[in-house]
Amino acid sequence: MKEPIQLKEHIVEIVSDAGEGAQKAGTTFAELCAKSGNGLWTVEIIPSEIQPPPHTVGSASGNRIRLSSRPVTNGGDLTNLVVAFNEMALLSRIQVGALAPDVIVIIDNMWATHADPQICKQYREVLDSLSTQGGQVWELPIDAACAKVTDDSAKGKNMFIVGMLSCLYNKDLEVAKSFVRGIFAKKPPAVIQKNMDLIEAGYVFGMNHFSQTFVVAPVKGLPEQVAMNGNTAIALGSIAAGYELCSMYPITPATSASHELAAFFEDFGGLVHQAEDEIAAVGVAIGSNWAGKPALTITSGPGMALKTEFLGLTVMTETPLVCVNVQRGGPSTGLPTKVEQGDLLNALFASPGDAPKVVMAPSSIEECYHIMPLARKISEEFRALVIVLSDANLATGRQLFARPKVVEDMLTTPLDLSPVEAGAKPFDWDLETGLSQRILPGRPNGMWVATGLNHNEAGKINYLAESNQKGMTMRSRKLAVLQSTLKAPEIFGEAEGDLLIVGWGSTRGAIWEAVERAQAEGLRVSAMNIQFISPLPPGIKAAFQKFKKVMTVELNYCDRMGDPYITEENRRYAQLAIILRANTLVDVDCWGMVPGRPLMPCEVHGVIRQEIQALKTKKGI
Amino acid sequence: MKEPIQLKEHIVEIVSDAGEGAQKAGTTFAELCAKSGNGLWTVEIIPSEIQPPPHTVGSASGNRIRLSSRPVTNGGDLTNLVVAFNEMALLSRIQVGALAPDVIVIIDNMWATHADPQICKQYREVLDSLSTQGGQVWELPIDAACAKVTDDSAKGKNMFIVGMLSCLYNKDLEVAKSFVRGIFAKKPPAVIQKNMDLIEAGYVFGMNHFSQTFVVAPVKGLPEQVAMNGNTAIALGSIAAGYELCSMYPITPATSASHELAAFFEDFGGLVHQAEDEIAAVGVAIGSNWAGKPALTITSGPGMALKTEFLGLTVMTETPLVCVNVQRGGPSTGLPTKVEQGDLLNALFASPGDAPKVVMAPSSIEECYHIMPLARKISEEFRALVIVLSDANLATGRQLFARPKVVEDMLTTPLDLSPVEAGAKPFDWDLETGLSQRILPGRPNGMWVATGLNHNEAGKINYLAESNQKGMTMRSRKLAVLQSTLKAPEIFGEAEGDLLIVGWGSTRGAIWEAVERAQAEGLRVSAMNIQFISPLPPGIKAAFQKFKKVMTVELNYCDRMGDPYITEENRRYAQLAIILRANTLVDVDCWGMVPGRPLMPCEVHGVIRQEIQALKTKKGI
Amino acid sequence: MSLTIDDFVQKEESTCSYGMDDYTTEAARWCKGCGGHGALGALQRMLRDNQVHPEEVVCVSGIGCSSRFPHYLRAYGFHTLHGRALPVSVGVSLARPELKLLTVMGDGDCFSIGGNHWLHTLRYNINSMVMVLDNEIYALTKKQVSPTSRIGTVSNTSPRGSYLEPLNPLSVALGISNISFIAQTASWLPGHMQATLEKAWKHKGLAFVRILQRCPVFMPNAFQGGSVDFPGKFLESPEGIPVDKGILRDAPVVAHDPRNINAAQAVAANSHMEKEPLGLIYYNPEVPTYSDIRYSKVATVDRKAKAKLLDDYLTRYSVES
Amino acid sequence: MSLTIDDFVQKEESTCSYGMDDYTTEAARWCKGCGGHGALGALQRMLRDNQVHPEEVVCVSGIGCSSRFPHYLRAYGFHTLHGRALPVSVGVSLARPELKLLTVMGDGDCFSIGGNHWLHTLRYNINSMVMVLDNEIYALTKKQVSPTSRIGTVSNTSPRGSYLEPLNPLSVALGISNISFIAQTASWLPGHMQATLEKAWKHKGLAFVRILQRCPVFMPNAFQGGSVDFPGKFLESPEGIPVDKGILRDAPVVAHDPRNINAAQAVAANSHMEKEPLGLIYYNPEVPTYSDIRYSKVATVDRKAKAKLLDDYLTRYSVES
Ligand SMILES: Cc1ncc(C[n+]2csc(CCOP(=O)(O)OP(=O)(O)O)c2C)c(N)n1
Ligand SMILES: Cc1ncc(C[n+]2csc(CCOP(=O)(O)OP(=O)(O)O)c2C)c(N)n1
Ligand code: SF4
Ligand code: SF4
Ligand SMILES: [Mg+2]
Ligand SMILES: [Mg+2]
Repeated sequence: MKEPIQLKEHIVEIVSDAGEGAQKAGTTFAELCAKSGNGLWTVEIIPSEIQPPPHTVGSASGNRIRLSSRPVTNGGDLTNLVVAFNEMALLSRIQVGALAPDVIVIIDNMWATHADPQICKQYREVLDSLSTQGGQVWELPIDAACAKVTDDSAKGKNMFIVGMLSCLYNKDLEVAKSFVRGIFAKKPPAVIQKNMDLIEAGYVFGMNHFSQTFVVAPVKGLPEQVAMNGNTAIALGSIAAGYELCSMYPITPATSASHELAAFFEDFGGLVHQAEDEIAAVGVAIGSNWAGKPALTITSGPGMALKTEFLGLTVMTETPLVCVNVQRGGPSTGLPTKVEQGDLLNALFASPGDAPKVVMAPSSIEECYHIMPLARKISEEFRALVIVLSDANLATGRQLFARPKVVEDMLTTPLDLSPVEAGAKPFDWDLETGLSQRILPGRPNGMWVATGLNHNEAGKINYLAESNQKGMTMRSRKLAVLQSTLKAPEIFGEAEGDLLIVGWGSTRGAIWEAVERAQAEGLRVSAMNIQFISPLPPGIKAAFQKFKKVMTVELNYCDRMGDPYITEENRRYAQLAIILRANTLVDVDCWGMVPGRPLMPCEVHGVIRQEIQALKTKKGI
Repeated sequence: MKEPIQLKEHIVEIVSDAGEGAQKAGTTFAELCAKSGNGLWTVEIIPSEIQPPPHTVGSASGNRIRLSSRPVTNGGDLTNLVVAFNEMALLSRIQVGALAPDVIVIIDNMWATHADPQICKQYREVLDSLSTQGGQVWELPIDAACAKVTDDSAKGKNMFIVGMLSCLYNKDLEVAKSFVRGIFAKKPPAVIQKNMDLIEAGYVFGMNHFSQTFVVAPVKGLPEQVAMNGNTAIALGSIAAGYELCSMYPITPATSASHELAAFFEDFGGLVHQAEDEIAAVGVAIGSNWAGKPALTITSGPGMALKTEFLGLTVMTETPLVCVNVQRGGPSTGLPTKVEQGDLLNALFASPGDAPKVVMAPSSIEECYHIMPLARKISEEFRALVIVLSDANLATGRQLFARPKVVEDMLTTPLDLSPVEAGAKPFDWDLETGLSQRILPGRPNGMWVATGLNHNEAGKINYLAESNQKGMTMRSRKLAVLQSTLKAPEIFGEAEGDLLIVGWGSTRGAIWEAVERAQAEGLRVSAMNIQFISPLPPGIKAAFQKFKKVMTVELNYCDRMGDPYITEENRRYAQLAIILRANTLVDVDCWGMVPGRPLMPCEVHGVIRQEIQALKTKKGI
Repeated sequence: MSLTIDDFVQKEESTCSYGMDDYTTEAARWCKGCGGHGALGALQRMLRDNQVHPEEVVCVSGIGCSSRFPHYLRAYGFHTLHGRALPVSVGVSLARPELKLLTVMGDGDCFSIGGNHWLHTLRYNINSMVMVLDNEIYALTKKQVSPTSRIGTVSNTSPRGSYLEPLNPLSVALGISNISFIAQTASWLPGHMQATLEKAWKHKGLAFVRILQRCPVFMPNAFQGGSVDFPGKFLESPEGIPVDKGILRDAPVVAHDPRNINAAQAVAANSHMEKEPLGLIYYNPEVPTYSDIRYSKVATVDRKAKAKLLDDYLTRYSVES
Repeated sequence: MSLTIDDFVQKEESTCSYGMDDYTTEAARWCKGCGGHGALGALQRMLRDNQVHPEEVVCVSGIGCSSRFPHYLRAYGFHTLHGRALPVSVGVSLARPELKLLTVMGDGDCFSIGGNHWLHTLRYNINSMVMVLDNEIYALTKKQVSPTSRIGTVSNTSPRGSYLEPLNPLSVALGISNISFIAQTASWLPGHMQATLEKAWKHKGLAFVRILQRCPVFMPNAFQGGSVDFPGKFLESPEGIPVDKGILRDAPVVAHDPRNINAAQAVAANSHMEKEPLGLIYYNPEVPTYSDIRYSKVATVDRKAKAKLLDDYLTRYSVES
């Protein structure tokens, strides 16, 4: 065998029919890479049906693993290497454009000689066309080799592949075995032994068949890392935030956050309430918060739509509430399992009337964890609604990040139910800041009634003009006060230049990586990620003015100049761009698309090059 | 008696305890003025409870009538003359700041000598303070005089007042009598006679007690007029638009539109379906439209919130739908009977994902009628959701306007259920325009399935990137096409100048009147009213650039510069201003307030003066 | 032992440390003759008789005339959204099971827009007394037909008479699993109403009380105007609500076993076409409450322990190499 | 005359002008063994046997595995929102009473988020066959507890077992006014299912059919796995659904009068704890449909007459002086 090739990083996919084990093989191998110190981002490949017909494009299922010699913030570009259980799984990845032109494909050669000539034919066609386009195909007798070790090769293939990949990426076999032994720790010894055999066989198979192997060096000197997806991070972050009730209704891709919580929340003294619908889910959370037990609600787009009315009530009654929206493709049912950032304007403006609220977005899986205590803190100090916008990319991606330190700050203490002083008011607004103290039920002398009608300081219904104007002012003022505490967003790169790319939420990793590449090429481009979209932090306009051009990059639809009927006047901008234009009056352009998958750094890189080229051409004229 | 004073216009209020008859007296007198050729705008004064405690501020109920010698577009400024049944009703009008400093008050003097000394005291206090501030008080023995003609003066007072006001405004007694005779036509002769006596007695009473009377000249040469409120106009406009189903759930201030429809819709072959909630109401309308029977839904803010999810489905399935939102004060339950324009951003952006829709707003009661056929036409030609934003001001105000000509254009014809040609597709998008033909159920060969999931031309579910991008593009393109057919909004006044006031919806009348006054003073101010807010019409930015300053005037909250914590960066603008800033990048300022009542021209006039003064000062510096 | 309103006023004068005032904020702003007054008074008397601490009472309501209730009761209150009182009550009951929870709704509120929460919250059996003031009309919005309006009801949305047989809330409720308490009373029967509320108050679980309510303004003719002629029948049983005929001229008293679901369904069936049952229709105090079920499985952990546990959980995700 | 699946395949081969293909689009993309396949097949056979014109069929569904139904049926369809199929069906039935309307939902869809529409649409008695594919689980979202899940069900949101007794859709439905047709069948009894759908199809009014549905992926153990051991009992009556035991090993046949609401309630009570009734539970063909009620009062007017009438109405608002 040749010397292993040293790689900075590699993107590996393992795909099979749904239920055939590629998911398990993928997560196990990823875990192993993490243990061996690689930077990591994994993305689930999920079919859209529960049990699609096998050996079809729609059945492709598996995992995509970006392993790297440095910390990783996103899923990366095109795939470098695919292990495909069959040619249709492979074809589906070709069709969605996931693979690099020079991709290496490792595929089971049993289909070449399958009883069904149709399968043989399509196997050959897929592989031929791939080779033509520059791919390398390694056709190997995987199933046959696997069947030598186990009676049920279909079941055993996952660990066989883990062994094979361990060989391919020069992971230590003994480490791999001991890791997998840990996974199966609770199983009978025979099962453990079978899996050890499979890994070993896979490893040996690799040694015998691979003419080439790879090494992706570990990242050095990182603190202790954890690996999880964004929904798990939200679940754990909710515990860290002191939440004791998660009131929800199932909806993809938000639900798994509550699955995580359901699994262990009761041990923490908390509970998950699955309500009859999303309206009830948010109502329960509001009731609980109002009564003094911290509760949150988690949902996705269609669920947000249903919560609209109650979210307005939260704002009006100044009941603290954090509502997490794990965004998916819209509008309507849209692309339910796929990523998009299309709920930004909904979060900001869905409520009839003027309902000022805080809207913030985590931009990494790590932030999914840390944003939760921050969101709760803001919601309680400002008696405010805080909408946290995550998305399917964060929800199902898995990333390594520094193990959070557990602090007790936000964990609840027993309620103070002492009598309130005479004359205490439930909306004793500080006229400067709009802030006031809550009075929780149970406190003697504090009796008051929360209402969605306009009310005065005492919480009493009031229909007079001054009172309505005052209530509106106080609720709005709180955002200005919060804004005054925010810092200007960091600029990634130089503070001035030709192009500033502005993004929000989960696209940060891909955008910054692209910007970094462009910077390395000497292009004068920087990036900004906006965490608070309401209120917007200070310093944005000033920062924009230092660049010749500012544009947002979003996983959102926008009209494209040059398309039929589209003019400067009627062009519909992407969502963040609308907000920034209104706020700064800077001519913020946008580049948006809605492919239902995360951005790839190479795409953004392409956009940057093109834009800077255009700027130069313009100047030239 | 002195010569009558000739007035250009007068604003008259009649107020009593709820249920005491001021409403009836008001509408009758208004009708009489209309018949005699006056321009007119009436506003209901409605207590917020069903039956508030009598002789309290909260009980004030009645009518406010602006009568004029020219056509009237809004409720006008402060009230010139009040007929108050008691001092608390009067006090409530003082408290809300409705009365001019030199208001004339006609009040029943029976309270001066009431058995309850508390009442006598407060009667005197209210009147004294009013006089001190410059009001004239005419204390008259109304109840006593009325009791001479009828056993039940409480019941008869309304017609007595009509007679009295006929005298005060020099209306012809015989005309008044014959008009009222018409109203009571179906009653027994004794009842008619009693009312004739009351009118006459009131008239004579006026002759005996008024030292001064008024004349407001009729408007000359108008075509035949109708008088109705905006909700009636929407109901009749819906018939003219060819609607056959109104699916709704009661909510103030929208409900009365469906009351109107319920009263006569069945005679037109239509029906009102009161659904179990607003979600169902819109779902029923969508089902009906999809199946081919034109249906609309009508609601107010909280109902809009509940319809959010279904409105997204309408957009995604390209099912035509008109949804009328008669706006009230928000957020949440807010000020349910009062006016505000706070649902603009909700209409535009409530739906999660990108859901392009048409949003338009009538700016007068006349437009409430005419906008309905237009809205239906757009919804069907563009297979689009059209949201029509009316408000409580239009809904409950009454205005005169030219009797609409009935045309048959939009009335339905029998469905074409012929077979569709083979291969016809339910979304056979024209790639330039995004337009396509609907295929109604029942047509042989046309079978297709509407879905809120992303779908291709054939309506089939599709999860691929290109398909999703295409669907989004086609739905968005339709707005650009509609925009290309719109005209630049009319500029009221010169096309260039110092200040351009931009408004939308029901405030047009008050704003334009104010602008007219300012123009008459030589100020260089013009006004623009925007009927289509999505898509915005062409020419807006160009128009804005001709003015030194552009500002919106809205019945909406906005932060005020100079208030604590409010900075250029964090200021929250009024809703239309946000949209215009994003669209034009012009530094559009805003002046907004949320008093729960219509704007008065004098207020806007004040703003104009101040702004132009500020511009001059600035220039001076 | 039938009591008139006057008797009650008498009774109110007996001394005790919480008086009626302690449960009263402002004068209730319902119309004269509105059944809301009677219901509020009955509740306040019951609270007074039981010397309930006002600060421990939470009254959650929806939107409607009836839902103004919390504003007139001196207690903590949450006047929520139309149809949405029950979810908020579920939240309060999960958050603070020790508070004394009362939910008040109207017929449109509970049975029309709020129907789904009604169905499911009955099944949760949260610990709350749930009063529906059923005037068979939408009153606050000025007279539209409600699900419980009799067929032919002339309203602003059914000016030619309503089209459907009314919904029977009793028979629907009796079809829901986990129901534990269903009673019916009327706003013009103060004695019976107070006794009903008292029984409901003491029930652990969801006590669903439908109060037939007079609305003289928009529905004067419902329930024979809430008059002596109202065709009710009292349900009598040892553990039931004491029969108190109040003003009713002739209302039979029938034996009824509230523990028997089939008997309850029979009594409820067609109630609006025959005589309306008054009293305890169904009763099963054994059904566990939702908070009891849930909290029986929830650990009690202090801050320290919680922090430790979280740290342990993080270890599961650790990738120490 | 019990038929096996094979018998049905046989029967399908008999010639007639619409064949099974005429009711089929693509191969249904449900899992192997999913009860959806059986339900779809039974429906298609029924349509074929009745030679229904496919273009006159409208199939409305919500969101869930079950709600993919219209995509596999060659007919007009509307795949709406989670829980919201019924309002759209109400709209279709009002717009086009002549179309043949079928509404398909899942248990979460209909009984949880859609509960309010279910309640009220049963009361409207629109003219639609309404099939609920009840697998006692949320399948599309990958296993969360549903209102009909048995207590103790382990799901992703109830990993330690669900907390509540299941909702009984039959007993709730039987408490709703204006119900006209309630039947229950099971997805692994093709003969009985087809007969049930046939009876429901021919019913004028809302025919509510609950189909106990196998979901081998997420709820394999419900209904004894849909096996020979499933504890059902067949309801027999002259106007009922022919008994067809299919594979069931021992399922008693009991006489039942579907016209008797009390008998129906008794049969429905505790059905999930005892034997599940199969067949026609309640039947009242006299209940008028909502569109019949409404259109009986709606005038038929042509364009000209309508325009004239509108002009007349405008005159009422005219202020000619
Ligand atoms: C979402 C929403 N829809 C509609 C309304 C308007 N609304 C207020 S109260 C009410 C119905 C009142 O009837 P009911 O619940 O019977 O109470 P009642 O006034 O008779 O006591 C309606 C439709 C609203 N406030 N919010
Ligand atoms: C408003 C909304 N909430 C939640 C969802 C997510 N969701 C889709 S299907 C479903 C439940 C499916 O269960 P069921 O109705 O029983 O149908 P099944 O899949 O079991 O056939 C849920 C919660 C959604 N699409 N829309
Ligand atoms: S309208 Fe009816 S329900 Fe409302 S307060 Fe008046 S009497 Fe009571
Ligand atoms: S998950 Fe269950 S219900 Fe869904 S298709 Fe598969 S078997 Fe059917
Ligand atoms: Mg009511
Ligand atoms: Mg299900």
